[in-house]
Amino acid sequence: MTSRRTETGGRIDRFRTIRFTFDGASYTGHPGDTLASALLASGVSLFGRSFKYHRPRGVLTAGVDEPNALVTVLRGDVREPNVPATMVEIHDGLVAESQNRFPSLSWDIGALNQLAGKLISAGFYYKTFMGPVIGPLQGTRFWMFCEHFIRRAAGLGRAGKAPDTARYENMNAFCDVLVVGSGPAGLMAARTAAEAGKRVILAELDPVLGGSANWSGETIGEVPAADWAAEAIRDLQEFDSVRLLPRTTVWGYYDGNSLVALERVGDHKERFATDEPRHRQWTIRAGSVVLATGALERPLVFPGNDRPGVMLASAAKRYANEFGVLPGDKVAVFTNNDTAYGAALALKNAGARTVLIVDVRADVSADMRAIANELEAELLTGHAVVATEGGKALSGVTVQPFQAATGTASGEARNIHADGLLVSGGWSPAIHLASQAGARPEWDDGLQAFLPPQPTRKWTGAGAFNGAFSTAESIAQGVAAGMAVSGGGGQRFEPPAVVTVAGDPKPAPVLEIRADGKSFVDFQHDVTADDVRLAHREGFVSVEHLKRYTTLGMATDQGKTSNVPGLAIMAAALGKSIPEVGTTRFRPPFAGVSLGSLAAERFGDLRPERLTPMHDWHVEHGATMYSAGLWHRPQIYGDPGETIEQAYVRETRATRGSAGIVDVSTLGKIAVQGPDAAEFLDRVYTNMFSTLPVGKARYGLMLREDGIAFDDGTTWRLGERDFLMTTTTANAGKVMQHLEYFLDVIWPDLKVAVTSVTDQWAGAAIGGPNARKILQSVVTGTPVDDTALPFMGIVHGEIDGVPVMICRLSFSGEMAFEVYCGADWGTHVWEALMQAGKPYGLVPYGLEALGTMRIEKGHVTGAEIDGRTTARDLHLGWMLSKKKPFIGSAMMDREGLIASDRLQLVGIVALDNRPLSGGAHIVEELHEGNPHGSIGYLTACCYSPSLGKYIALALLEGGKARHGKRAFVSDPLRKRFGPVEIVSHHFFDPEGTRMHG
Amino acid sequence: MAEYSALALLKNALTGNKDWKPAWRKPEPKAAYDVIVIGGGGHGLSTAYYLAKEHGVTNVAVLEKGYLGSGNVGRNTTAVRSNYLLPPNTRFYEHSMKLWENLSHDLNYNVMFSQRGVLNLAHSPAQLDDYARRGNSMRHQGVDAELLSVAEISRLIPVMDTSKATRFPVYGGLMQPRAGTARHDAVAWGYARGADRRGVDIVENCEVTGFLRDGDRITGVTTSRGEIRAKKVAVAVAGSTGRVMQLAGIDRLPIESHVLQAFVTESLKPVLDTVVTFGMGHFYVSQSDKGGLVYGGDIDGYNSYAQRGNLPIVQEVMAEMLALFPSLAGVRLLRSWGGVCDMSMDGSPIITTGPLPGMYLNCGWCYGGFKATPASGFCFAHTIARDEPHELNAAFTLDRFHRGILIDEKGQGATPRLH
Amino acid sequence: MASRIGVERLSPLEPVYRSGSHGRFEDGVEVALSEIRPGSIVQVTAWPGEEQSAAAAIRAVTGLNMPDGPGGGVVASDQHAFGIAPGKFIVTVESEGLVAALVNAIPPAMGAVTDLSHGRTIIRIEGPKAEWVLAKFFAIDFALPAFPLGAGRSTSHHDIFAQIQRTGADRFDICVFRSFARSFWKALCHASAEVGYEVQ
Amino acid sequence: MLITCPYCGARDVSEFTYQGDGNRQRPAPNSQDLDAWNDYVYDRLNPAGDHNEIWQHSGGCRTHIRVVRNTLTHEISAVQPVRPETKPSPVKPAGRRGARP
Repeated sequence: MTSRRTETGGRIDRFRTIRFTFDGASYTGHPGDTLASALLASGVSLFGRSFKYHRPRGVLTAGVDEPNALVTVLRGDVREPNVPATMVEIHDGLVAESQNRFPSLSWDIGALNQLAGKLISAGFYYKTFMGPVIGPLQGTRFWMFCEHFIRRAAGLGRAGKAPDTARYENMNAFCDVLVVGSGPAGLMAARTAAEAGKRVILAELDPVLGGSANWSGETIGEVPAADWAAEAIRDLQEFDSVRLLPRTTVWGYYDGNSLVALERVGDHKERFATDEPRHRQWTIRAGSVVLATGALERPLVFPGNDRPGVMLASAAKRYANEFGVLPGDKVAVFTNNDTAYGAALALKNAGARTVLIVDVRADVSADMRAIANELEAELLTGHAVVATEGGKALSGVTVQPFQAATGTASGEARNIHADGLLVSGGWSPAIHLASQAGARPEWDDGLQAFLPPQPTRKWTGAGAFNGAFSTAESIAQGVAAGMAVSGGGGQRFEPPAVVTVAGDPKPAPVLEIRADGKSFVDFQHDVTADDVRLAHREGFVSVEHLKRYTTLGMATDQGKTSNVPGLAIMAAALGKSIPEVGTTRFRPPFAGVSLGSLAAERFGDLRPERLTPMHDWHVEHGATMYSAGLWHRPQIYGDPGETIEQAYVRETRATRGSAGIVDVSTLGKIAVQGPDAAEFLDRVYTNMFSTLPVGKARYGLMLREDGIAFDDGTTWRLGERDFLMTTTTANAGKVMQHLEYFLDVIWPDLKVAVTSVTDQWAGAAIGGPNARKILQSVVTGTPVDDTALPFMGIVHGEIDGVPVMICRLSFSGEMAFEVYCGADWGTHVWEALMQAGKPYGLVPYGLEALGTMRIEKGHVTGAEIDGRTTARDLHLGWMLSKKKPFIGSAMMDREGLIASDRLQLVGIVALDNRPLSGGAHIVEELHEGNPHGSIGYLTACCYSPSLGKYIALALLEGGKARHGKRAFVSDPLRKRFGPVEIVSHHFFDPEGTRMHG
Repeated sequence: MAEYSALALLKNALTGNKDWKPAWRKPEPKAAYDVIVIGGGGHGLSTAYYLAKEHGVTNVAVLEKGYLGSGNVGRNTTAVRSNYLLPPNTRFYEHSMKLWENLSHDLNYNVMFSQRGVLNLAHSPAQLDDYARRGNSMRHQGVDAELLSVAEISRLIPVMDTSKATRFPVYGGLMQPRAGTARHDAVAWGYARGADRRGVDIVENCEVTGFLRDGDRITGVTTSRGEIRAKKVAVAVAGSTGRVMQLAGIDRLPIESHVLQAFVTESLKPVLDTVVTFGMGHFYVSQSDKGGLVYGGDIDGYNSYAQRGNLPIVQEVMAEMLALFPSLAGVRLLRSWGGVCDMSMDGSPIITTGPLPGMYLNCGWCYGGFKATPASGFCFAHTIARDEPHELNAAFTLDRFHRGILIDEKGQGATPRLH
Repeated sequence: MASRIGVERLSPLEPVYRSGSHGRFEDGVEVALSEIRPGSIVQVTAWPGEEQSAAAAIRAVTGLNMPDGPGGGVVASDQHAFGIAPGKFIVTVESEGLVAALVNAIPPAMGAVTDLSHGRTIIRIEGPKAEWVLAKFFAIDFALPAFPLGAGRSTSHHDIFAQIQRTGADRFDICVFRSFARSFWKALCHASAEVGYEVQ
Repeated sequence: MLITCPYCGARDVSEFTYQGDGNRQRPAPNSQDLDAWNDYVYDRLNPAGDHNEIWQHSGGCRTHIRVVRNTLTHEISAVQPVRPETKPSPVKPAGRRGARP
């Protein structure tokens, strides 16, 4: 391959050489090169294969709009697919691969698809693959058989399986003015706002700020534009109140002027710097925004327009001026407007020859003729390119006279040798962010482009974004925008003089040349002009139908080059104007955004862990920790070799036999304080709390407004106006919000403060026949006997020097006490209790034993208070006070909530003495092969050491009436079937003699 | 109109694809119909289709404000499943599943229903039991369901992190093998073509601006294209229910409209052959035939008709995605969009006669509308044609909220954003 | 830390609190992280209309002269306070026993006093990159003009609720729930690594 | 989306919990009017346009606020505390000049 690097020029650092590989072959380039420019410089013309037809493709653009040259970048085993080569900065050791080809880029078997041509036109898959109506392939089978192969043929790059080890971060920023785009307009806007004292962020998606100034070849203020831009950037750097963000794509414009920008911090580095993120996601809350995002050039649609070597004119100019790379030695130009002439001039200055200019316009201005003369190029006005030649690189073009009226070419065809074709179909302002912000673009007939409308949010536009395609105009608009967002403040700059190539950006209204052959509109997705017409023929004529039916604009480039040409073809087919056909509403993101950068610090750390004060003790003492919501709780403290069941049975036996202790710090705890606290609790709970004496606790039940059970727990009256409410672990947050809502919105007259004190207290529940003895041996400052500490009583004392609060209540059914102390002392008190319990064989127990003991007692938890059950379903009807209204009291007696066939809580005993599983169903008659007739399901189950049986709690239709009846457990998922007896949910010590002592 | 087939494709390819005809006509609306269906989305179109096919009611117009399928039928994440806990839901969605299984043939339109399975991941033994309860509920209703072990899941989805080292390790999962995905737009287009072939008028760009009434009775509609009378007016405009019902003077319903965002990555070679949901949050993902990972999570959580969401949900969904697929951090989000969901007060839909005489209402689909498309139309057509609900939608009444006969899968009560 | 009670209080950060320099400190340490272990953290709630009296009571007990207005706060050498919500203040002092003193000073008719001394963990970040690191977590403007010295903000980072007070030109005290403290500390260290950090 | 909490100033929507239609009237606690209760619990105004709604600043000061927000554009035209007696002025930083964004 021949080098296409120019001898001089460009903004690359020719003194340094970078080595990288593409498809396993080694290449070199220079700092400042993109992968695309470096490969082009090395003579590479073939970059990728298209999606459907696997056609060979080169580079069409020099930027974020690239549809063709997609590669996969590898860092070790970590793969990043679908990166435009135009957006990859090369670095030493860069490894890139082409995609969507097998076995190789040059010889791709998928290219056979081209033979199928018209058979696989737009939407073909809707019309076939339905398969036979009868036989083994009926239903969906035939389609799924075909789909298997279609899926493998489709898709672009391959994702890897190696976990990505890079860091991704989020950053919140606030500014008065966010300027998007750092071309001349953006630079001037930023400068003006900065001068006015505003906090400014200037974001630029390219590595170097300056935008078109870096490659326009113009002179601004008597110096080369790039130097002018560099000077402007240096000036901006002087301001403390300005942040410059190169390599940063602003991709989302959300409500409240919140914009999101992806900064590629590390991609251009050989190695990511230690602890530095690869990508940083900026969430920017901007007072106002200046959109100076420029414009994107459009290709023309003609047969063979996808041949490698066909390139946008502006891209060719950029490769020449910015990278010192020539897209060809002998190039042709095909255009509908003047700007391509300037590109040809730039190429001439860089050393390429333009042999031919094909212009669809019947006539062109004297200025353009002069340029053609200067180029020594043949100028064919009123002509069009109707074919291109070459395999994996362009070798020539065919031109024919063009009839503007019909959009077709006819007459004498000529073949002309060229190894590059520069095309220009005019320019589309990059209005994506404005569209995201909710504005509907407006069509401009002169520019043949959608322009941004009046802002609906706090943004203003400047430069080519506004359709102002000259640099002088852009600079003036940038200054004006900067002043506008500064509230008219700031000084007005004297705009510098701009020396540029003459030319009118207004194109002829021609985007397609109708001739035989595949003319591509959406290059990546292989959507042709004929596909658009087929969509029209089949009635898919609205913009959205066109997109969805043909997949036009749905590729990784999101239609940046194809949108307007596609609309133009549809408009012509309909005989309507482009704005009558409509436009697409752009949505985030403007360009692809790494998932890692959106997950940011949560990548690898989805949710924080909540740890109890005794967490480390549990872990050190062999607890298997169990993730319960965000909390970590001991499941069992297993001995070596024990199964889970063996461990919890041992823990349960030890507790019921002598004493056990469990960490209950995760229970929600809410301080309810104030003169109206008791009144408030009366309204919140179904039962009465105003009658609760100080120093006592009471079990309470809350309903939702709709009368369904919500949460339960004990609430302790610590003082006349001071309550400590406990909630279930899972519902702590919801209960808190529930209370706050009522206090703020419904009963603002109540003087009550609610504060989460869950984390203030460490809680240990110690229970069992010897629990009191253990406490007696360790608690000082208060007796804990039955008189001082009756059931539901509360005392204050000390354990080993730490103040504690002890409430005698029981979840396990044993004589039990909840010992609360300041969280920082939790482990100290826990250890003191363990020490004191040693003579009694005190065991720590986990959630499994806790669950076992509560099942034996028939106590309910979230498994039964599941948001569908009522108090009565759970046999808690006795708690519904008739003396007062409470939340839910008005709604709880509706017909649906008192129906006799509701699911009610019962106990279940396995009669075959085999384990039961949570989630098994209960049936009256067993049908293993064809399970049906479920009357309810198990909510919790265990082996009950106290009963010596496998038992469960269940919610069964009309449950209570079934006590004493036989039924069957039916668990087809786990193939567990067998007889059970339906019993009361109070399995163990129903009179509560053990806990009352 | 010509049948679609491989042969037809070949024939047309040979003639340059010049002979294909519009998939449905673009008729001018007539002055009167037997039935007007407001809403040219999936449910409206399927309703019209089944009115014609099952009940012989063909003098039907479907009125669509914008382009056909412009609402949620073209904005969802395409999952089709019937893995519900509560029998009224299980039965209804299973009927839908059965219709899905023959839909491409029925419509002579490939809706690409791909029964690749839906797998709900469980992240604790308790959650696995919870899923087992649902799976067993399905099995007792004759619906397919299986529990998968971690090893089985790991084999099925090698790209997923099933190690114990993660914040929320996978303990197993509930699989419905017959569930899967379908090509959402094709469903709308297939039903439209099917209804059109049976004589239904599908009128696009026809916005209903008011209702014609005779006393309480609804007798037709006023539209941007004139007055149209009808014996029966059916409303199937999920996402816009509040707006349309307000035109009939009903401004309070047990519904809030919320925006739900959906996302798709760039095209990848196949990495995910099934639909997966994450159990420690709200996240679901599948890979389209084109190769993009299609996924979503929670609704944004506030009333909206804007079809655009905000950033917090975007970030939450991506974080959940990477919790399952840590190797995909470098893969890029390509597109996002928003749809407007009718969030009902118990998370289940409404298909009913009324609430006014001459009117029929189909709404409240929450997240679940797409997979319901066939059964919703099937049941709604029955309800319209017979003036009484089909047994499958008998429970989906409007008055069930007031009566307390709720169908609350998630047990969240009247907090729509949590369903 | 020894206390009046005489029993050491165990920090939730204990096993992960590693003194020394970490992260990319070769180029300089740009933030210092530490845990502040005050004797008392107390929340005061004033009933509507009693805000001024409650502020006066806090002043009488602590000497802290609470400024008026939302988010306003005051910093003295060993004690801080700021308004976390309408009628709600959080008061942090070196010594134990603040809750009892405030209960005496604030009668039930004026408001309520809630002891959070064990329930909250205060993490301090200090240094030229403190704002930069915190901006990774919290969507609030940390710039000095927007967040003046002494002022406080109630905010959150996903599941972690935080009350943040600016206690110096480049110093912030972040008050988080104790059960989340270790997770937050680890995340904060991780985020600080980029700029080099020292744990004191 | 940003919501300007009357107490804390403009904050990201992620700090807030939506509590829905702010027009609903809870019947008196001992009211037996089931229709009124049903209306309150189940029926919502759901306008396309300005909507009077309640939010809680749950990730901040935890107070509830009344917000008038347009459901078509998400634009917020009014915010006030739910409790009538708390009317703090919004946080207004003195000046931002010189601060790095």
